[in-house]
Amino acid sequence: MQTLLFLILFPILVACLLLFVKRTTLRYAVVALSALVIGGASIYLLMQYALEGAVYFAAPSEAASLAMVAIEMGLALFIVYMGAKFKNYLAIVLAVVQAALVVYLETTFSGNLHAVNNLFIDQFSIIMALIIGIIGSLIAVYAVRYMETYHRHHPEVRDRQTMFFFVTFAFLAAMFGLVFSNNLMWVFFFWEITTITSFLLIGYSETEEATKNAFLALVMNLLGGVAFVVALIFLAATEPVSGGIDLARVLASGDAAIILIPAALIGFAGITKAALMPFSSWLLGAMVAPTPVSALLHSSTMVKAGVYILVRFSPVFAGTFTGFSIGLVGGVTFVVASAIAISQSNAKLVLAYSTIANLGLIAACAGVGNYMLVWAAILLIVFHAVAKSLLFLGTGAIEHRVGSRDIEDMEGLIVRMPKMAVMMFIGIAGMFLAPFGMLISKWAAIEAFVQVPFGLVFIAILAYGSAVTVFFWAKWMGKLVAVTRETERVEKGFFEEPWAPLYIITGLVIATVLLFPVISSTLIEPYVLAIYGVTARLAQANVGIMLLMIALLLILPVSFLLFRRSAKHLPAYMGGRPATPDLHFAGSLGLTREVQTRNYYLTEYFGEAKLFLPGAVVCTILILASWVLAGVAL
Amino acid sequence: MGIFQMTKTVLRNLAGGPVTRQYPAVPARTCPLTRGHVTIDPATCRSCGLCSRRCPCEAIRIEKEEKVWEIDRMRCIACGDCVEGCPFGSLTMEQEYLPPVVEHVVERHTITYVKPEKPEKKPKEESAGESA
Amino acid sequence: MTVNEEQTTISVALEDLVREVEGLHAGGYRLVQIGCTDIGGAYEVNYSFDKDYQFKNLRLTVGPETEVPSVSGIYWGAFVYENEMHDLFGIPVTGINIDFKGTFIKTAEKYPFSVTRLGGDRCRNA
Amino acid sequence: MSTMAFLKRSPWILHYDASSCNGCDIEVLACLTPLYDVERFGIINTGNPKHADILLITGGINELNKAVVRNLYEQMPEPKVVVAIGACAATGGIFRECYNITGGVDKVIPVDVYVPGCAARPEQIIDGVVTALGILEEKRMKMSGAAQTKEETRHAVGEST
Amino acid sequence: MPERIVVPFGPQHPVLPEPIHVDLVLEDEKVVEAIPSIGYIHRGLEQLVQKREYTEYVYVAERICGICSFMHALCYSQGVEQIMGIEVPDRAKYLRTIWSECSRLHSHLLWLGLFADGMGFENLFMRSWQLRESVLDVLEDTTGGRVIQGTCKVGGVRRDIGQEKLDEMHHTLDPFEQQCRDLGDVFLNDETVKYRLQGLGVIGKDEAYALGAVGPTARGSGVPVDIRETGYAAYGDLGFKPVVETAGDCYARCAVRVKEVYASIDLIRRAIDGMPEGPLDVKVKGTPDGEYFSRVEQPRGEVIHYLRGDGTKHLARARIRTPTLANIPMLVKMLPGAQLADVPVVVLSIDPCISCTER
Amino acid sequence: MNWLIGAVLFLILAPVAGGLIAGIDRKITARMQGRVGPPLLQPFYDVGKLFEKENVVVTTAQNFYVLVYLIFIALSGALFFAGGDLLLIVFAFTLAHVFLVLGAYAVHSPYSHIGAERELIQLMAYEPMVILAAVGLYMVTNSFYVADIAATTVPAILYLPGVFLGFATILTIKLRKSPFDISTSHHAHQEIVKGITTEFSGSTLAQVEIAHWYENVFLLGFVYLFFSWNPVIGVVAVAITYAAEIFIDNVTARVRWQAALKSGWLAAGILGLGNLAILSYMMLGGA
Repeated sequence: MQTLLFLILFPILVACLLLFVKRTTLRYAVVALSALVIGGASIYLLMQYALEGAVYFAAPSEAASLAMVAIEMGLALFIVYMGAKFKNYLAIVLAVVQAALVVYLETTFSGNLHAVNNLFIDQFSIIMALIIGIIGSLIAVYAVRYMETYHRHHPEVRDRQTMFFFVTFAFLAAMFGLVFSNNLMWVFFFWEITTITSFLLIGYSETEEATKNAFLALVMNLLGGVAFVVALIFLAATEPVSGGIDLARVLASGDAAIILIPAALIGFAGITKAALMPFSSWLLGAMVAPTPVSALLHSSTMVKAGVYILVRFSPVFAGTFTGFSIGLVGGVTFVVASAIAISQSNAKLVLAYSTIANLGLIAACAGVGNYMLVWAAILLIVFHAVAKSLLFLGTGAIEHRVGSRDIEDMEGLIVRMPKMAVMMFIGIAGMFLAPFGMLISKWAAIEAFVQVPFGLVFIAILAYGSAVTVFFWAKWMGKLVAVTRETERVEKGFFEEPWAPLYIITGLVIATVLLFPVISSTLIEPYVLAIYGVTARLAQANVGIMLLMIALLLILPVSFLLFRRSAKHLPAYMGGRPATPDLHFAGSLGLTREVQTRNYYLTEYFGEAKLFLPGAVVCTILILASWVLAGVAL
Repeated sequence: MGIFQMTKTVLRNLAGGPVTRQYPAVPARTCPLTRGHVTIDPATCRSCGLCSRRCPCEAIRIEKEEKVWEIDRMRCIACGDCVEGCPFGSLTMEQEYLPPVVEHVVERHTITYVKPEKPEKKPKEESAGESA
Repeated sequence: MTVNEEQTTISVALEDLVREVEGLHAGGYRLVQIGCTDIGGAYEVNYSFDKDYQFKNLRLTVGPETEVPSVSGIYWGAFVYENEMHDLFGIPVTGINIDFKGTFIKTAEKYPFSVTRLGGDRCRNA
Repeated sequence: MSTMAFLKRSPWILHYDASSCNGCDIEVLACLTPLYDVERFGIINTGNPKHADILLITGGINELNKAVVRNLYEQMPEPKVVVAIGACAATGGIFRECYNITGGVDKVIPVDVYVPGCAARPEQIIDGVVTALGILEEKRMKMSGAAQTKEETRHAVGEST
Repeated sequence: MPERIVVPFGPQHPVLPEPIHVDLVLEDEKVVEAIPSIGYIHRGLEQLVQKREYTEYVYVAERICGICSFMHALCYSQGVEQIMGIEVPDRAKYLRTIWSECSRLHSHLLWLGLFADGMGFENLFMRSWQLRESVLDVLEDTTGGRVIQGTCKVGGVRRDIGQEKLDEMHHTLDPFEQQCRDLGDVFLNDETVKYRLQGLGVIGKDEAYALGAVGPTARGSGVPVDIRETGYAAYGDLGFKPVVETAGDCYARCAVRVKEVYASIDLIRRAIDGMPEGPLDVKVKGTPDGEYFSRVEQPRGEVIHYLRGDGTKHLARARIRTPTLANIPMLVKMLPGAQLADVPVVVLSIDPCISCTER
Repeated sequence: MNWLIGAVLFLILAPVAGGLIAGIDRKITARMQGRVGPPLLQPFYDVGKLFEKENVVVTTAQNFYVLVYLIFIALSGALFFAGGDLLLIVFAFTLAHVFLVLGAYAVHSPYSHIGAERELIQLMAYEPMVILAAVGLYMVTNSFYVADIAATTVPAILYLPGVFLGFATILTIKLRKSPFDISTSHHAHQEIVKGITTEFSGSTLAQVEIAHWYENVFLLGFVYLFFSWNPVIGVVAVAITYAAEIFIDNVTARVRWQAALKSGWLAAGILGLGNLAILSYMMLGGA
């Protein structure tokens, strides 16, 4: 338990410390050191509890709960203040409603608000903790130099770096708390903290757009928060059957019908946090935040809280129509967001859409909730966190170097920033190519959905969704590997240190792929086994084949040495036109033109304008349906 | 109407077998009028130079003194104007096409015509009406 | 006669050209061609029109270096002929809608049909 | 390396119309069609210099074409052969005196086979390509010989460094 | 601004039998800007008129283009005859008509093949060209040349077609027409062909007229302009109605040409039937002095030879305005909005004859 | 060790079979066009010729990508004939194709680039149907393993006629046949020159060609799975399917990419999913 408490409290300490650190070098030292500590602690956690199964701790409750309520009220006041300041009354209304509901909950059901154990740890929590502890802290390290450069590039933005790092570490603490809490009240508290941190960090640059998007995120997340409280009230009210606010007891509750309604509500909260449709817009808006924020909050950790809670509740959803429709929300989000990603050329937006899509896929797995799907969902969480954070950080580094986050401007990165290009390549490959992680999960998901009644719908979604996924990732990859001629290398001379987190995360991507059988057998399978009594695993032969593929991919670049010698170089074919190496040609009207190779965006067919509305409508209907179905089941 | 309008032709082709002319196993198709290449009968050429003057691409050159009749096959467009214009019938249009060559050379013929005792110049003047 | 066809030719002054062409355009004529001829020190430019096989010709005579206004504002397709006029004859035509700037027909020697071989590059479309 | 001469059995052609009057041009295309069907000899009209072995050029070279023809020739991998088809490609033909005609193709790139005629008939073009095959084979032999010596010298150099 | 792809299209390009160059600016695959540039076949043969005698120039005129070869010779000869006031014998006029229509047949079949090829319909290309070969055989049998006939001259024609050959031609016309109709059915009715052609490159009647379009390109848009209606050669005797379609898209332009194939077969049939006896040519004396705009309907549309003689045996000026030149404005208007895959189809739909255009 | 034999046999024999199929294809195509056509062994001559040519590149990287393409195509084909997991094989195939696409991107030339984009569109067009076909076979045979599917006694085609037709549709894309040969074509004349293979020449192009042979054999193997309960019928059906593809190739014009994508997706959506929906309804009803 000490490790758990340490992981929750230590980041808060660091956060407070960072409030007083103004110099970048010192901050870097503090952040790097604490990252090391947090990462080490989460690995220690792994070693400590990996083989244990679920362990529960009766942490001090009374005082902590009281403090939490107090902080919650404080936060509500803060939101009201901010809402009044920026004239966003919806946020005020939601904050007030939420606070009122919390007060109501505290006063009416105070007797039922005791969990037997407030903290717990199991393999799933370990996985989440590893993601938060390792990837999260690496991103924090990266952020130090990034923010320094950010301010150099954006002199107009007020330097609030102390606040930035305070919030970042507070966020890490909240995330740890969220995944370790067995008391749903605690979960809710940490949940709200993440909402606020996200709000603060999105609005970091204080531009009009940033503020607007921050409030958008806030409002949507508060909406989920309200649903969460309602679920808590419901659970508290039905404590004898549902198990109250004790997560373990709720999940083990005998009467599935009773907890289906709170599950659906918490599922809704998860949907808002995971930015599934129709709430995807807040995550897209969040891309105005500095890139480490996008990496930390909006791809690898915070949004994962949404799917974390869904996966936690998936045994409740399993086999119900409520779960099915929540799963469909995820499924529709997956296919629609993937399709829209085709039409985006802004790298961060592509990453955001892809994040939304993958969260949708995880939600689909969690909603349908059979044991194989839960296995696949957790695997997806792992691979996505690793690969996506790499991509975000890479995009940030490229943006600072190239001056643009447009994919088209990354053309020829392999020539200009070879190391970066290779890392991006690995990250993208991690997102959709065969021996890499995401694909394994998709594959497992297909195999699982076949066995589920009406799973065909999901198979169709997966079939189309992965097809479009291939398109937008591969064309990005293509841009990176295009060997442009006569372009200068811009890799050196910029900030040195942030490469370290990038290298480590790249290593992690490869490591997770190579080690995923181990991850699966030590962490995921025991968890699934504990919950369902059965577990999924990949066939030994297939694992072997995938390792063979990885090995080939690692070995084949050696063949470059073979080609370097003999080949004769010729310029590209230009219709017989004499071509210069930089692809200029004498065009019509006496103009000299340059060949432009741009990716296809198919906006006419896959544009945001075309697809978002139908997707959002379908998802809204499905969410409403999930409530109705939960009600009917009752 | 329909998506497979070509079916009829395809089936007919499959049934009927290929229509290909098996050149070079089978010689090229020619007809009596085919303009293949020009040949000269050096024995009847009187070096009047009309062919050379008429030739639209100056492929024919005549050197009266040296009694040489030259044709650049790579310039000749086989229009047949020289044949039509030759007052002595020395030139004929053969049907055979010339084979490709790897080197561009001008073909030379030595005129072997020997002036007979009584020269007849009248008909030549007549047919070359446009000389002016 | 092999063909029985009326062909009328009207001489037109440079300043009247655009007006005359507009008149023909309003009269429903289509532009058949614009062609130049070197008439020894000057150019004769023929603007040919046709309506129901009535062949009509506007004939403009200009000296070298004289700027000729483009009629591409009236007949959109005139740019091909006018670019050709420029590229082969070196007649400076002003205001062509699609100006190839001397690259419409690129020749080994510039303005092969020009009487002066000077061409009008310098005064085109200032 | 290989002594099998596949090259002779699979000559892929690239056709470029350098200011021809279309006469020879369409006869080249006619060679592909059922009546002449040059695919019998494994000939494919690739339309892409990077894939081609034989460059068929019709028509004389004009100002703009010079660079194009040179570029196409350069883009073709060795061994390669150029066939000039028709009187114009050989010498400029009837257009020899035109102000914009530089002359035959050999003014710009080396020509291996000349096919006479105006317009050259499909049969003549087939003959031309067949003649070209012999030259192609010679060049291949020369090339593999050269490659071998090059390889040897490289090995020698590689060992010394 | 959306991302734009800039691609050089041509001059060497497998779907373009002739070198033309287009700078394509694409959004995805949609063409947003396409400016053609020409000049790859410009030889400058108009100037040859000052170096060749006016009777010899007909050989040059024939070689303006190897597809419309006969029509160029005819147009040139008619122009000179007009200037010199020569009346050509009737039989020559009829023979000229037959050869003209044979040329049109072979040109249209050639175009249909290339067009099919542009749509990626290889078999249809093969079939069209296979049919074209039978026309070429007739041309070779009657003139001695497959593509360059060399049979038209100032004052008449150089060769006759014997009665025997005329009868044979007449006999083969029926089966040939049937084959052409089978071919035409594919072009006009096949769904994939329709999918590629309909609604593509639409130019309305008024716009086509204003752009000065000629030939099938104009007739596909409903502009009934066909110089054969002026009754040159034997067209005046044979009676003639142009084929007109109104849709103005690539399909309509294709339909015009398909139907013109049928019409040409019919014209040949009637010309053979009405073939008068008589001499083939008249003696040409003197030198041309005067000017004339000679107009002939080529397969691609109205061609104009402006000939000007100054009383010497060399003409002072021959200015040749070919149909493709007149159709280029149409092309420039048609390309934007099409898909990249449609570019060859649209370009081919005006039946560009670049060697004509650039002379 | 059966699986090993299957894989090794595939690796050795597939190029031979694929080349022969290509030869037969070209011969039949020629006959359908009224031509004599090339010799039967022409594809081998072509590839042999390509190996004799000079090695010319725009960038050396292109050779690497094509080599990976070839190896992964061969690997996934070998997995197929070793009786491996169909889904894994499908994904390995996608991986291979992505490398071909990357090769085309790497050369950074206009036509190659457009070819690459189109290849990706094709990939997007056929991927759903391939997955659905695998799922369909699973629903009938209860296994994703090719070995199990091939050994089944259930006539899969009777349960999966729609899926089979859908697969036949995308087979046209995969075989690069008209009307869907949009990214590169066997026919010479295409608006994007040679599309994705424009800049590949010599031995690199030969590798692409060999990979294509491997791929064709794999695809025909996939077709066979629908008929695997009876080997004789299976082989005949494969032959007929291929002949039908040649026929389609010869009677259609090439369509635009929109139609290719739409066809692929509609085939998957209507033929594939429709069939599977009925099938799962039947199974639910039966269970």
